[in-house]
Amino acid sequence: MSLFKSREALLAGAILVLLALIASRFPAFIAPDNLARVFTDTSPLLILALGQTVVILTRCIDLSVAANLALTGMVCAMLNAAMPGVPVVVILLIAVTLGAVMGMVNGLLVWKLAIPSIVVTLGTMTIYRGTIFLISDGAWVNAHEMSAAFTGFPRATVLGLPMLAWFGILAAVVMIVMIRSTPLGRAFYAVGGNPHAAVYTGISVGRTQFWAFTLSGALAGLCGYLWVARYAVAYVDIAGGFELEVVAACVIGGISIAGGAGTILGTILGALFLGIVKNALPVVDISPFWQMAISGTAIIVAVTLNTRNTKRKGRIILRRAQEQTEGATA
Amino acid sequence: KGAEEAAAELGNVEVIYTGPTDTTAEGQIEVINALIAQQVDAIAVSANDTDALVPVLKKAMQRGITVISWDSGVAAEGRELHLNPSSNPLIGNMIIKLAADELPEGGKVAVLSATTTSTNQNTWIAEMNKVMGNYEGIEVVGTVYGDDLADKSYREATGLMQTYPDLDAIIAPTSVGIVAAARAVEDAGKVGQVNVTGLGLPSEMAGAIESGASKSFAIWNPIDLGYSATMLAYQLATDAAEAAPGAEIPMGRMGTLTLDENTEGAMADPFVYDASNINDFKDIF
Amino acid sequence: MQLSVESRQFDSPRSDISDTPVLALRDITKTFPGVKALDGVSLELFPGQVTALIGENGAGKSTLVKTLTGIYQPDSGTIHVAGAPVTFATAQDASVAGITAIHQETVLFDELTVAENIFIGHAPRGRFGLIDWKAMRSRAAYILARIDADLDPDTPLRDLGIASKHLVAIARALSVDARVVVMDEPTAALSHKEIEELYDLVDRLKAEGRAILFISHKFDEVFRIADRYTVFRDGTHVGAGLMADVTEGDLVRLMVGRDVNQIFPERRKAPGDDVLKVVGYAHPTEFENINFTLRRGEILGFYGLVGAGRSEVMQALFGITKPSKGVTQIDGQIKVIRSPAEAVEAGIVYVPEDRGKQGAVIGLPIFQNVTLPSLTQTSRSGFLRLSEEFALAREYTERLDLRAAALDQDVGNLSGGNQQKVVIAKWLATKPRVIILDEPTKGIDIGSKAAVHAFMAELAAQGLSVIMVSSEIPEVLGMSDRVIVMREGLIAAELEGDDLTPETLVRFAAGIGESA
Amino acid sequence: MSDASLTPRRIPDRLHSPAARLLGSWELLLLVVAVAIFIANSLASPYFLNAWNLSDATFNFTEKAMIAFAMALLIIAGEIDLSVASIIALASTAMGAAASVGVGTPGLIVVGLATGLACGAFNGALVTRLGLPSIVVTIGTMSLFRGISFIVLGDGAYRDYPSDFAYFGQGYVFWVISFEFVLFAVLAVIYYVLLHRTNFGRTVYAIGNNATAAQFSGIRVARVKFILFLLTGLMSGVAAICLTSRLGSTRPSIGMGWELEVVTMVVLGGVSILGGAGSIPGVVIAAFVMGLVTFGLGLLNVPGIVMSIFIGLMLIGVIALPRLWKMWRK
Ligand SMILES: Nc1ncnc2c1ncn2[C@@H]1O[C@H](COP(=O)(O)OP(=O)(O)OP(=O)(O)O)[C@@H](O)[C@H]1O
Ligand SMILES: Nc1ncnc2c1ncn2[C@@H]1O[C@H](COP(=O)(O)OP(=O)(O)OP(=O)(O)O)[C@@H](O)[C@H]1O
Ligand SMILES: [Mg+2]
Ligand SMILES: [Mg+2]
Repeated sequence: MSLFKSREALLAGAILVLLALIASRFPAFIAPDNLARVFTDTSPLLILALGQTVVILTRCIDLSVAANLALTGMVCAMLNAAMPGVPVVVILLIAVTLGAVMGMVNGLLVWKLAIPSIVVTLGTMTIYRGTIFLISDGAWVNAHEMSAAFTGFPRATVLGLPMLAWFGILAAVVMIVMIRSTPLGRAFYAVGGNPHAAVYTGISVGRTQFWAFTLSGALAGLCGYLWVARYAVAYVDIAGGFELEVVAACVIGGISIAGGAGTILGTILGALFLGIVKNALPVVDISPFWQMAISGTAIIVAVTLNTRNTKRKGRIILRRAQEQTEGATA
Repeated sequence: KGAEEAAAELGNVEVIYTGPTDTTAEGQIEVINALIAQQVDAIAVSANDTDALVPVLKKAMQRGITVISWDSGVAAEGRELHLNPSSNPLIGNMIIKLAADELPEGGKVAVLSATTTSTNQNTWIAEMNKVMGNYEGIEVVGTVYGDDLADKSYREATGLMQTYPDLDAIIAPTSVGIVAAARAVEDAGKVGQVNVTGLGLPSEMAGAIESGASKSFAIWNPIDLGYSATMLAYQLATDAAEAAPGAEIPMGRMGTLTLDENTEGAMADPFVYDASNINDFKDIF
Repeated sequence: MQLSVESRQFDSPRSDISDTPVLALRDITKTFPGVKALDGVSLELFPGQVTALIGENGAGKSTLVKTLTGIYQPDSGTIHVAGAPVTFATAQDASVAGITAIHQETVLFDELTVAENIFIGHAPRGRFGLIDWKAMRSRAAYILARIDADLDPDTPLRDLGIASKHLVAIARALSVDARVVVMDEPTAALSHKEIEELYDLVDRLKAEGRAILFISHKFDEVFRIADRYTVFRDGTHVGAGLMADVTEGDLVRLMVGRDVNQIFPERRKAPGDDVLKVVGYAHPTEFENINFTLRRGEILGFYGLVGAGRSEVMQALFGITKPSKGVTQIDGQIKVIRSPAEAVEAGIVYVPEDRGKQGAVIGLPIFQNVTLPSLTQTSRSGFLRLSEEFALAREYTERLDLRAAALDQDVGNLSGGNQQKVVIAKWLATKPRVIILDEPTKGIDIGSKAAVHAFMAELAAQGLSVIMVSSEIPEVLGMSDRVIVMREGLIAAELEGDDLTPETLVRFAAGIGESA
Repeated sequence: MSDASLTPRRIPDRLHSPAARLLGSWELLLLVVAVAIFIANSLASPYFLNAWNLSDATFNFTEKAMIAFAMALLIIAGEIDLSVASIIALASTAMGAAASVGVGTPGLIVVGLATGLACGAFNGALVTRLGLPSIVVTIGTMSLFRGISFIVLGDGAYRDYPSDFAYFGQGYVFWVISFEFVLFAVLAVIYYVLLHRTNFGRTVYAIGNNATAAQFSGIRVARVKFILFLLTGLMSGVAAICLTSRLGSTRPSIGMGWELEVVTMVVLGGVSILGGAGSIPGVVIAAFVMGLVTFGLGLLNVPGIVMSIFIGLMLIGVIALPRLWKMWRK
């Protein structure tokens, strides 16, 4: 437990240092309403990262999230353009359902055919993306074709925060409860930590992974609508390459790519970290050509620190060492 | 769309419209190779990269295929002529003028470009900087790149407004960027303070004009562009015309194209859209 | 019931057992690619009785356990619980039917807490169907207390030693109110004291009227606690009956189909010069002040309770971990060993305790496992020569009496004992000077065990020096020339000759009669 | 059941005859697919069976395949390198910088290869020295390497390569046989021998199946993995030379997105993404399959995005169909 705490504490510390550094160059960045804006901007990343976390916990990876988001987004946009009268709630439902179905396709391939997830999602990633082209014929759906309710929803503010941010918070809370206190949530850890043993406890590895993908897909679908509505445009390439950023957020948050280890809190912090970096770079007057190198370095440094922190130091057998550690914790 | 119109007019032309998986030069090369293999008569390309396509296009020309570039150009040795939608100095001047017209007392403007490698963007921005002297009191405070991604452009535009709280205008000579910038201005509640302008399509910008985030913007007619490119390719492929500096090549209803010393020519002047005319065009392109 | 001719004599002629079997398996067949693991076997378990299931490595015992706990589905045959036919699609189904098991492999989760490991799959639920953590903790504490395990339910499992993990596995089996408790080699990782506690537990479970299936290779255990026996050989049922009616010799003969000499091999004790000298090994948390010498042709036993740090010392010697202090000398020369590769070059090889993870390269064929450290021997200037590889692999695997369908079979398809033989063969093929065997006969059947013992003696006789880490007192006494006893990361004693008795071993290992 | 156990049992060398193993092999299945695609292409397009056109088509895969060979070894050993495309960018940038100060063709080759090796060494050191998961490390270096390219080049380009430098990407060795194709063939043979005929290749398989047991068998696991990262970097350098020569210029976006295509090629070639299994002939055939599909569809003027659907379907289908077939028969 202490390891976990310290890992997240480290990351939280890093975020504070980062904010301090940014503030030293650009004080307005840490103004509360700007931080709220950064959080809102980070929400899609956060929501996707939460879904990805569950998938990674089960020793899988979902590279199709961005394509799923884009396809769902396009469907929602086209639906709205064709039938402006359809209420947003229905569109939300359709988005989540469609996303979940695409997640289920991944999940079924992983579960029933035992194809490694990276292969499955590499394949569905291109298939989903290509499908957008097929349904839209490469055309854009633009702001003026969307209804005001459609584009206004994620930006409507409730208690001072836009809906988009509330969705981020809601997703985080639901996931924390789900991971901590439902059998499925614990099964994610079991399946990723020791898939062999999971079978012995009556947990079906494949079925659990299936649900992980479904969840990830549903959240990607949700983001699909939110994204398209927020930027008021839908086209084939939206959120291109976003999947790697999502994985990066999880990894920075300490989710072990080997499965079975990590916390939702870590993911939240990881997503925030990346979100702050992304939002800060444009304002701290760093040449745009440096951005890529900086985010790459951030990923490497973060994962180095994370791994350092969790490295095993060997067993404690000697009585002397035992007393020392007990003294330290007492 | 315009290409088909031209094909119909010419009668004996078949248009193949195709594109690569992604917006990379390598992908375009694969497509061009496939076109060469089909022994097409002419290739009209809007390039992702000025230089990278040169070898493969040279190969195409060696095999007797007419090659022209349009919109985003290819280096001179890789094509017979290049069709600019409009003259680069004209566009450079236009985008800054659109911003300056709304700022009689001068002010700060920033540029939101597409990718760092897009040739046409960079040319326009360079041309714009050349004529800056004509616009007294207008100061270009920075250039950022949104990579033609909606989310990144949005974030960059937001960043600009924060870095320069007294920013007066954002110039985005890219259709993705201008939409995202307008969106960012609306979300930041700065409609009226920051004017978004640049190059965009009426269909995509109708919302921004309506909200007031953008007062005006410019664009040429993409249908005309496709039409002209097809016409030019036809003229060259049938040897009815030859691409040489100074040559004048007819483009059907679009008049004639006059080539400069780089065998480039401009189609027409960009057209300005604002609240007064946007509704007439937003459903066309 | 399908019986072979020779086993019929052991079948109980009496039919006066009044109670009906609570669990009955009939004509179960289970095949894996290339192996018929179970071939029409049957088994009955009775309430309040312990049935011992015995058989050589690979006889199909664990496969049967997995079949009756829903992990494998049989190809044919039926399972009856209290007379009614059932099918188990998952482990949960079996658990609901009242069948629980301590499996041979540790089936636990390092990242979860002790309490969760006990309850995963059937955690107590509270409001909205959410997991009731409080109830889970208190119930875990209750079960742990019941088996005298001094563990905090909130500790993450990864902080526990292997013995404690085993206690968690036992607690897990007890967390289900089961009619049938299966124990697949439950004592393999336990120390003397813990084994005694386990016996008590079995007695209690018996008294509560539960049926117990007990799998073990240790005959003393079987005779101590079992009421009945069932013997498998090569996936077939070769006999069953009451323990009271058989002798150890009978069972052995049933198991292997022949007589086996269980006496440890006769050894001429003529230790030669010092070969290996370990001086002042120390590690920040694992061990300290480790000094010993190993002579030519000697078998040096390392005894200690599980978790005493013997494996850690051996792994340091083999270059896996780095001791913070100390030197290794071979033939008086100081050798720096920073990696297993350097250890192998220096002539030190190590047969690890955890053969699935550290010993055999599962996924590679048998012959490639054997030749892995000897590739320079079987290749020419870096290029492979398959014929030489097969020759080398054949030589050593056949000497160890490996049971395999072919040399290009995946080691993963072998039983545990046979995997161990492949690992030993791998090292013998490098012609080492010092071989370290960490629990070499753990989970190995009696026939193979004798072969391993004979082989160890032969190696020593040929001048190889052997270090044998073992937790089995008879083995330590029977095989070693000298024994080092470790306790809590320190050398507690070095025993030789007349000092070497079961009592001294236990006394030094447990630290009895000393101030700690 | 007999007393044969008294004497050591004779264990046969092999369970199945070589012919039987070939019949059930992935490579054969792929070969059938490749031939089928070839026939389909020649039926679908009159332009397909033309020596020059086929020669042009090889450029669609030769460079990617060169990287794929090294990547295959790396993936078999249980690691992955997602930074290969970025290594191309960095190596190409380095060559461009060297060319702009007048370095000749031999010097450029040295620069390209050295940059590839250096990047490989950087990845390798992070993975083997610090024990970080390679998928994460190389997601980081993927941004970092290309980021450096962006810092150096910005929106500029290098285009003044010596004229004889064009040979590597545009030269022909004999008639329609391009230099790249010859290099591809030579490398295929070299990698075949390395993986299937040497001790080194054997250790690669051992590490991929069980790195711990391999280490416990005296294999220098870290060193082998490091070498594999070096090789992958080196091959990215080779690909950078060919691609740069073929394009005749360098921009930071060169080779963008190739990492996933290379991985797709390797996986389609039957290499287990989980490590431990796969073969070079499989990768070679997969390279042809991908080249043939993209070229064949290109001839039919199928847009690239739709083409990628085919690749995605093939990736999943080629793995899924045999499994479905097995399930069907049961
Ligand atoms: N998953 C599997 N795949 C293929 N073969 C298997 C599998 N599991 C077991 N086997 C084979 O089935 C046979 C029976 O194995 P099992 O593990 O049941 O033996 P066991 O009696 O428990 O042996 P031990 O005493 O060594 O534990 C062996 O030949 C083994 O190689
Ligand atoms: N909590 C743990 N963390 C890490 N490794 C462990 C842990 N528990 C056991 N191991 C490893 O598992 C193996 C077996 O552990 P075991 O409890 O037998 O300890 P040991 O020190 O090997 O005991 P002994 O001294 O009796 O051989 C050893 O290799 C040990 O390093
Ligand atoms: Mg067993
Ligand atoms: Mg041990």
